[in-house]
Amino acid sequence: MNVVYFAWVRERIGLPQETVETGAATVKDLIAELSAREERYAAAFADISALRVALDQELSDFDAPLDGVREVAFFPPMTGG
Amino acid sequence: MNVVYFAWVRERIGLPQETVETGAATVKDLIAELSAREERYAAAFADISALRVALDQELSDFDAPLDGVREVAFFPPMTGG
Amino acid sequence: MTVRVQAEPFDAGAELNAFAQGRTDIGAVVSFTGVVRDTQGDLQEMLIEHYPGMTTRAIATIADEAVARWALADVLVIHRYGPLKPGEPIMMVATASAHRAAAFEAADFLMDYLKSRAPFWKKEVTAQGASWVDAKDADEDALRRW
Amino acid sequence: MTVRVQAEPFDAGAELNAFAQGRTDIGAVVSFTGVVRDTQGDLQEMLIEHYPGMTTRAIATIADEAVARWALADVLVIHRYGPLKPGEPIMMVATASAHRAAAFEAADFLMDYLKSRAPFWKKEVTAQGASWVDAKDADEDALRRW
Repeated sequence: MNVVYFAWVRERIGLPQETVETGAATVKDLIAELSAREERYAAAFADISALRVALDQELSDFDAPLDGVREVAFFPPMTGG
Repeated sequence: MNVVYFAWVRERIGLPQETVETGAATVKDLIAELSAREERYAAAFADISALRVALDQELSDFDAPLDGVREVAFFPPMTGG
Repeated sequence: MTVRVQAEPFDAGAELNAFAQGRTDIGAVVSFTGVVRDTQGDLQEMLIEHYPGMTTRAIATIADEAVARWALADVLVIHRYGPLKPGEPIMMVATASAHRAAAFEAADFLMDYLKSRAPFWKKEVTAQGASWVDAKDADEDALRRW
Repeated sequence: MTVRVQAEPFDAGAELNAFAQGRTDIGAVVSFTGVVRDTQGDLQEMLIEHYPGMTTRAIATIADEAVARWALADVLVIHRYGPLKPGEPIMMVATASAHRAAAFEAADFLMDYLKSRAPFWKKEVTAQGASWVDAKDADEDALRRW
């Protein structure tokens, strides 16, 4: 599974994307798995209310299942326009 | 007093402006005076709800006094923009 | 604030680029361009009559009201009169502000008031003849939003 | 409908003039231009990051929604990414319709949704350092208008 990060999430984790081997059932499970891995992930995911997630380039939510998903993106609320 | 007409009011009365000697106290009095004068005025002023009036280039109403007014304009509701 | 009432065509894109140019204190520019619309496919010409002594002042009064109500960095109003062809710009409004809500609301307000309170009248010329465009009740109603 | 996401500058005036050109069935064109604003007078640069795989599609989805809700003759969205200077246009939206209410509302709607639902992030660079622009609660609230 491809996991991509943007804005301060990318900076905090220290990389723009990575391939993750995971059996996580939901986005929340994936976050728990990554957070347990290293402090920088725990720091980035500390407050999920400050985060947004997209699954295969569509905005989704943290309870969404990861079954069949190829790309998960984590980022702060958008500030375009 | 200078009296000016625009759009179909101008066309119905048949002239864009004229100088009127009048002792009319209000716009309504002036309308009555002009309407009594000739049929084309009576036709133009038949339904004042379809008309607007400006006194010295400011939108006004039909009960407004004419004292000190130099220019009265009659026209239909505006359709700019 | 710039208010222009003119017979000549104007270049809406050039006006937009010149408007509020070089300002670094604005975040939002909204423009409205009114275009001669050929509803039935038979319009030859749109004639716009105005009240020369009153027009510029009436528009400036409306623009002043917008400036008083919203935090605007600048306002532009251009309105043509005379004969126009289908597809030609009739008029434009532009507003500049730090934030988008003020720019949008002020442009919307200016259009509602220009439509019903600035002394312009439109006449449509088709092969069947010429007729004055009627004011719409909806345009008068729109003023009550503000 | 045209959606462009690009690093290159764009000419808002030229885009406005090219938009819906030659159409005689429209009466109203509304444009919004977002400009890099230097709030404190110390902004060196605005960096705009985006999510390339998602951006164009997310914007197109928002534009489709606008087309479904209002009678629009055309829609244009341009959004830049990369480094921008104060006063430079970040993005623009344009809508064309027979009537002004639809053009205004659709442009306003597009801006509200682009602001909070298209994957762009702004970072401000000053002499004191760089910081990500926080999303405003007001921007999220604005979506509830629609």
